[in-house]
Amino acid sequence: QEDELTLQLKWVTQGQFAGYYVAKEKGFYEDAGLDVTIKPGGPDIAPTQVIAGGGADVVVEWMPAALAARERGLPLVNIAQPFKKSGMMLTCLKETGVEGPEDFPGRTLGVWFFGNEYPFLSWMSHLEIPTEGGEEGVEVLKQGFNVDPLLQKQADCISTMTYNEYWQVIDAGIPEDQLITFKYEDQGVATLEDGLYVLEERLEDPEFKDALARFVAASMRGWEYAAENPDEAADIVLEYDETGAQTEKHQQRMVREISKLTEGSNGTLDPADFQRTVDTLLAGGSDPVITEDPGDAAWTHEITDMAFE
Amino acid sequence: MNIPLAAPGAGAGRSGRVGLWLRGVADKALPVLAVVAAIFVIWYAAAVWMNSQWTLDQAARAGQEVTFSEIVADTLTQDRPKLPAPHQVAVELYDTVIDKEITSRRSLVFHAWITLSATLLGFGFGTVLGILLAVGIVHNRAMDMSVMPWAIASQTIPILAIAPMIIVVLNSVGVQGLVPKAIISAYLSFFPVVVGMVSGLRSPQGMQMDLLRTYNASTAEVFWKLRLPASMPYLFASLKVGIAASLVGAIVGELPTGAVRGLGARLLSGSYYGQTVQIWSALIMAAVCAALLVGIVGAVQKIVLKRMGMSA
Amino acid sequence: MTDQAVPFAKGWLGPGSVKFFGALAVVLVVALVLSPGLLPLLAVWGFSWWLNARIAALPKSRATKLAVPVIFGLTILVLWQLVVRIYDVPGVILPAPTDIWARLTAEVPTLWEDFVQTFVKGALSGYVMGCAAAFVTAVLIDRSPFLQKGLLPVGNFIAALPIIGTAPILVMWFGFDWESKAAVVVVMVFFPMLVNTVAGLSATESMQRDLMKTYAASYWQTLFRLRLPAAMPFVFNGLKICTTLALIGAIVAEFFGSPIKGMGFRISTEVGRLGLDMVWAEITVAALAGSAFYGAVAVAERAVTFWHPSQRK
Amino acid sequence: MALAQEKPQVSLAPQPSVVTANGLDLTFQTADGPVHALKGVDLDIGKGEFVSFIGPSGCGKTTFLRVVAALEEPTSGEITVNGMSPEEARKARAYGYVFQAAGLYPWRTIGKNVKLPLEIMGYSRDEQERRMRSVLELVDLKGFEKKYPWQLSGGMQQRASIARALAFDADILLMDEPFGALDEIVRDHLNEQLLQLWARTEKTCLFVTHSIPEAVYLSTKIVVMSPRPGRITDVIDSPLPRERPLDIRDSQAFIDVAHRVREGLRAGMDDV
Amino acid sequence: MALAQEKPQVSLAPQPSVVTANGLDLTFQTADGPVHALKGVDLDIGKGEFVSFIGPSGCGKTTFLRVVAALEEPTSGEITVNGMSPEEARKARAYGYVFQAAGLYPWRTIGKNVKLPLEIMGYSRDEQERRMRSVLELVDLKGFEKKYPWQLSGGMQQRASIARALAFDADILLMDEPFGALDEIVRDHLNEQLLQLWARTEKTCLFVTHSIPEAVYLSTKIVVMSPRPGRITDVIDSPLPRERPLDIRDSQAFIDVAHRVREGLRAGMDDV
Ligand SMILES: Nc1ncnc2c1ncn2[C@@H]1O[C@H](COP(=O)(O)OP(=O)(O)OP(=O)(O)O)[C@@H](O)[C@H]1O
Ligand SMILES: Nc1ncnc2c1ncn2[C@@H]1O[C@H](COP(=O)(O)OP(=O)(O)OP(=O)(O)O)[C@@H](O)[C@H]1O
Ligand SMILES: Cc1ncc(C[n+]2csc(CCO)c2C)c(N)n1
Ligand SMILES: [Mg+2]
Ligand SMILES: [Mg+2]
Repeated sequence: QEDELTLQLKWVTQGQFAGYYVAKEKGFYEDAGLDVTIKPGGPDIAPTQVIAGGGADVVVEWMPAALAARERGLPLVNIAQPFKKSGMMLTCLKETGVEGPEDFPGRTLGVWFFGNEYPFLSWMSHLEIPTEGGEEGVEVLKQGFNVDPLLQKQADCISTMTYNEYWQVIDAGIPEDQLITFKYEDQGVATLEDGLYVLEERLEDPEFKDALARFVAASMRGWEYAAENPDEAADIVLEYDETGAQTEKHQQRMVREISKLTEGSNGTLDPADFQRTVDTLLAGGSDPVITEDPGDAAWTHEITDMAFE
Repeated sequence: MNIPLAAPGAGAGRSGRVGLWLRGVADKALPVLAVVAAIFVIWYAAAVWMNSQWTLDQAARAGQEVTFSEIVADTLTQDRPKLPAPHQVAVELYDTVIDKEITSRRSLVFHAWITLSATLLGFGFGTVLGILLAVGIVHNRAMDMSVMPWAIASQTIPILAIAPMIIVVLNSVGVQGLVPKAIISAYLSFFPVVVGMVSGLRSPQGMQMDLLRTYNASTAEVFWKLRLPASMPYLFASLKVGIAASLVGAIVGELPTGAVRGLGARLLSGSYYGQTVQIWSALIMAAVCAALLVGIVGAVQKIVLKRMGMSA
Repeated sequence: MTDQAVPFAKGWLGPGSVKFFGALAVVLVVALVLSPGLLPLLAVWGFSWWLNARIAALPKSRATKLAVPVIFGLTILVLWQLVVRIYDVPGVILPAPTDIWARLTAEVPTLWEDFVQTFVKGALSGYVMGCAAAFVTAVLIDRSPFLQKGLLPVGNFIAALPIIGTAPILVMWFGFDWESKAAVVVVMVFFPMLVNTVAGLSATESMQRDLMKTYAASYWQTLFRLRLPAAMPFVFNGLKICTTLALIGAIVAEFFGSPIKGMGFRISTEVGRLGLDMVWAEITVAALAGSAFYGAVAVAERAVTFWHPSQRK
Repeated sequence: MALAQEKPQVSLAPQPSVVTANGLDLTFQTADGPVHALKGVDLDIGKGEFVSFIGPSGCGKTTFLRVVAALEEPTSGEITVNGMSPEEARKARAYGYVFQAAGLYPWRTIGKNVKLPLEIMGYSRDEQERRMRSVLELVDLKGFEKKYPWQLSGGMQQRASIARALAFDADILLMDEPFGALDEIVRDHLNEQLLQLWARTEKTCLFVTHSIPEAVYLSTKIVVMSPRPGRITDVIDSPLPRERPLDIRDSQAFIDVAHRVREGLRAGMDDV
Repeated sequence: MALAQEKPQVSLAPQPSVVTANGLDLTFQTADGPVHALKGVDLDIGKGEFVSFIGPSGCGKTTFLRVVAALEEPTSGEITVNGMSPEEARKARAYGYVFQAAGLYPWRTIGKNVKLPLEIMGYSRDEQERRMRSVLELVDLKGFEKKYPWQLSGGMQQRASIARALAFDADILLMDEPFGALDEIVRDHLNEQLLQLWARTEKTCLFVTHSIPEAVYLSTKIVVMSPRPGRITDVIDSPLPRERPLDIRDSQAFIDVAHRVREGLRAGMDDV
């Protein structure tokens, strides 16, 4: 008798989620007595809303969004954190003359919204740059799904992930030496990405906790396997991509880039990372992303402890 | 509307029926072909013009000079053109429609089928709902006065905005898969059906109604023997609008359901990766599907109305 | 026409309302057994149904015509509120009408800014440009049956291109600001308007055209004195259809890239932030604006086509 | 006007009454205010009579027929049909109604159009078929059962609609300008046939027309009406024999009756 | 048929010809094959005549009028209007056309409807106003300038459309069943007025009708046509005086002419 679990991803089927697909394909979940359904995300899917509506048991979400949702009365709890580092960055065309954050005022920057804008907003408030445009501030665009704004020169800089959009810019024909990047990690405003979250009240159920522990353990096995066999992991991801739109080259590269972000995490959340994220979000000047420290209730080691004992 | 039977002096001559038929086909096809040809010419010109910026930028980055003919050649073969040239779209369509097995996820036919199944289910829901509402409106004055204004208001709500919420709400009551998509598609298609069907059910003239009253016919008999048959032409006219709306609804519904399969997913994934060629071919496929569906409804209309003796 | 519905309404009023309340009582008892939560819902529904049937049976007047849909709408709102409260629906799924109202009144400046960006700059400008272009095109191709026969089928085909696909393309072409939204709107409204205007221009009766011929009237005289006036009911039909298309087009286009204001921007952003009350506030504004827009065009239609049988009385 | 007084309501016919109206009044409430369509209408129609109603447009001819058929309710006054209320008479299927336009349902064949009342009244299949055939033969439309209305000429459609009204055994035939839309020749022909049919079946006919010759040619009694409020200004019992060849219309008796009808119409006009 | 031979094309009128047709043929090409609408039509109409065309539905009356008005081109044969081709006559504004239905533009007031041809023909504002008023007075519609067509009764609309055709000075008046939709009384009244108008203005009138009494009452010449292919079967020069009170219709001369017209129609019918 297998326990059923539904996992809602943050984005479409791609190398970013290789660990989960590998675990499913390789039978790691089955071995753990789990029947896991993986639901791909997309630009119109807010994992937080899906879990609130009961459409998933576990979601992959960025911590800023999860904490913001918590403040809005949706008590999400981080049960594991496979991603150690942030992959977010701002990518600019060299020809625009942007060399450092001090050049941002007066520029047009592309930003993802839909709950992904928090890291950017807190960075800007760190820099004390208003986001309402004008001489002093930056002009913010709601960036669509792709890197066109940069290629079409509608924005001076756009948001990219180290593992995805950045390479799309390269693939489009702009050589690396024409680009300037600002990684959030390097700017000291990194926030935790791609953690696993569940609803707090469900953690009172020991059977569910047990299933979660097995799920986290099996997922981490998947991540390890993916890191060791990136090409095979990419193939598995492609296998699960039903749109038929992904390419092998891009996914193989993505899985390798993702390994750099998962490196250094066995799945257990480092409370220091958590605190750093919270501090970054709280430091948002007049308009912080979250207004008070959520405290330890927003995460638990219980599951990872059970998983790795 | 009021096209005269034949222009004076526009004789069919001795060519007879076959000739007349051929003439009819040529009469219809020629203008369309001419317009399509014109569109292609404009399209190519626009492709060169719109894509040349990128070519020039790239040359500048590489520090090269380009001649006009090089620009033209490059603009028509770019990987991520701002506007793909018609032949690029044609090649992509050939690849994904003809060249792939229809069970393959890279086959557009496969994706089209996914979208069509949601479309048809949604169209079914929408049509049934629309007809039921129309029957209620026609027979019940309170419904007549209260439903219509709200039905109009419902159509001013941007469906893309509430689609994710519909999906989540349905999800939370355990409805998943094809049905949520179909419901979104039904949301768009019920409206034209209500509007058309209400005027259809009310189309019998006073005299036709009075005739049945002189027979002392019941409300049900009036409905089955008069209102319903009289509404058929109206019904079909709105079904044509409705099925096109259903298709749009099904595509919209694919986005918040994970956009994993279907034409909507193709459009979106083309969009993520800047694959304009893929977007264009999916777009054209969607339009072809719409034309096909409308055509099928039209054919059914012809048959039904003919069997009912209502088309000359 | 509607008076055929009267006997029904009458039935519930007189001795029928006894029957009606009897039936309602039975339903309520059954509901009580199934789920007590249903009780107030059905009671509210039943009461307003009865009320509406009663009002609808009164002679038609401005007041009853307004009251019935308003009561219907209020009923929906009350039921919504009750459902949310009784079943404790989380606010991040479906906020209660009172929450939405609170947000609506609190965020008036933001809502106004979004409204201006999306409705005035995007939808309205696109609507005007698209409809005007279609109208002029219709008049131009009107003289050429060849162009009509060619353009209309192709136009129908192009009109079937789903907006989800065209919007990102147009955003790529025309940039992030309202220009691309207007472009999306132009594309959406152009063909419906064209088809209606072309149909309208040929909507004259042959006798009316022959009359002009007997006066040896010129093309332009016939156009301005006969065909354009006769086309107006069709033109307005097109204009009405296009009002809803315009608003929807402008909002949807913002999903694919926008400045950080606008109704579509706000809706998609707030969904991601779980600000569902704000989302519904925007939707309310959209529905109100859309209905008002439609209403305004309908009023203009009444003024211009006062002579058409559908507008008389 | 004066004529109405001269001709008191003494029916010479010894037959029992089929329709009696006493002080019938009907007022329509419209947006523009009330329209007085019928005022103080007294009338007595005996069994087997052929009564034509003639009068200017809008004088209430149709309204009167509709009252008889229980399609309209009088505001005051009394009316009985076969001794019952019009409503009861309708439920007893006492009459067939032929409207001004043929009003055939375009999605039904001629045969099925004729069967429509029979279906609703629950006749058996066989009986429907039998009656449909016999009645179509009666109006000279044998062989057209399978055709659709639009495949027939206007005159044939009108005949089909008469057949439809004859298909069930109603004693009373109410006809509202059944031949209004037809040209003179076809009309003459149908008038002849209608007379023959009436002679054969002994039905009571109430017939509305605008045409003086038609009224005179067909009727045993002609009711002349005046417009708003619709009143009866003259009731003329025809001296013509029941047997009427078409060229009776050139006879002096015919011309005299026609003259009197025209005068009656004039008088009504001048009142307004 | 026979009648047509008996009555050769000898017009007794000494006036100059306004319309002459010689061997006029017109065939419509339709999806169902050709329709022979006019065949070998010879006709000569003198100035100031009032000519009625009568014949069964579909016999080509309208078609003939349309040929005269250059709205249809004959397949073969010759026709002149005022000595020119119909096309030239149209450009010279030689005629006013009154269609079967009033055909007023509903978005224009009655006054503006009457002004329509005047605007198109470039009359000055004042002149437009003057003519509109005088012509509306002529048809008894004074005071209705500001009303919209749908606010008038059918008869008034028809009079307005006649006013429209009279507003500019056309010598020839083509009227296609202008009173077809009206009831007998109104029709009588309009017939009387039309006759007076015609007597006053000396226009040449071509008038299509279905009604034998109307044709006889109005015309100096009656053209009887037979259906498909539309031919002229009889041309009757009326012996009635130009001055015609309404009750001339009860005179023997009138009845005789009517009888002859009816016989002509019969004969045409039997051919088919
Ligand atoms: N349903 C109605 N509502 C309001 N007024 C009506 C209605 N039906 C008829 N009338 C009015 O009642 C009057 C009599 O109408 P009716 O149809 O009986 O005239 P009619 O003699 O049959 O005329 P016609 O010869 O034109 O058919 C008219 O003035 C008409 O406008
Ligand atoms: N535009 C057309 N195309 C094809 N056939 C036509 C056309 N106009 C008229 N006809 C046919 O030509 C014949 C003569 O028509 P026309 O309208 O002249 O008849 P009519 O004598 O005026 O009849 P009615 O009394 O019914 O008005 C008819 O058979 C008609 O069907
Ligand atoms: C509309 C839109 N919203 C958010 C993101 C951000 N996002 C969520 S997961 C992920 C990693 C995949 O590259 C990224 C970038 C996006 N891309 N597009
Ligand atoms: Mg009537
Ligand atoms: Mg005609």
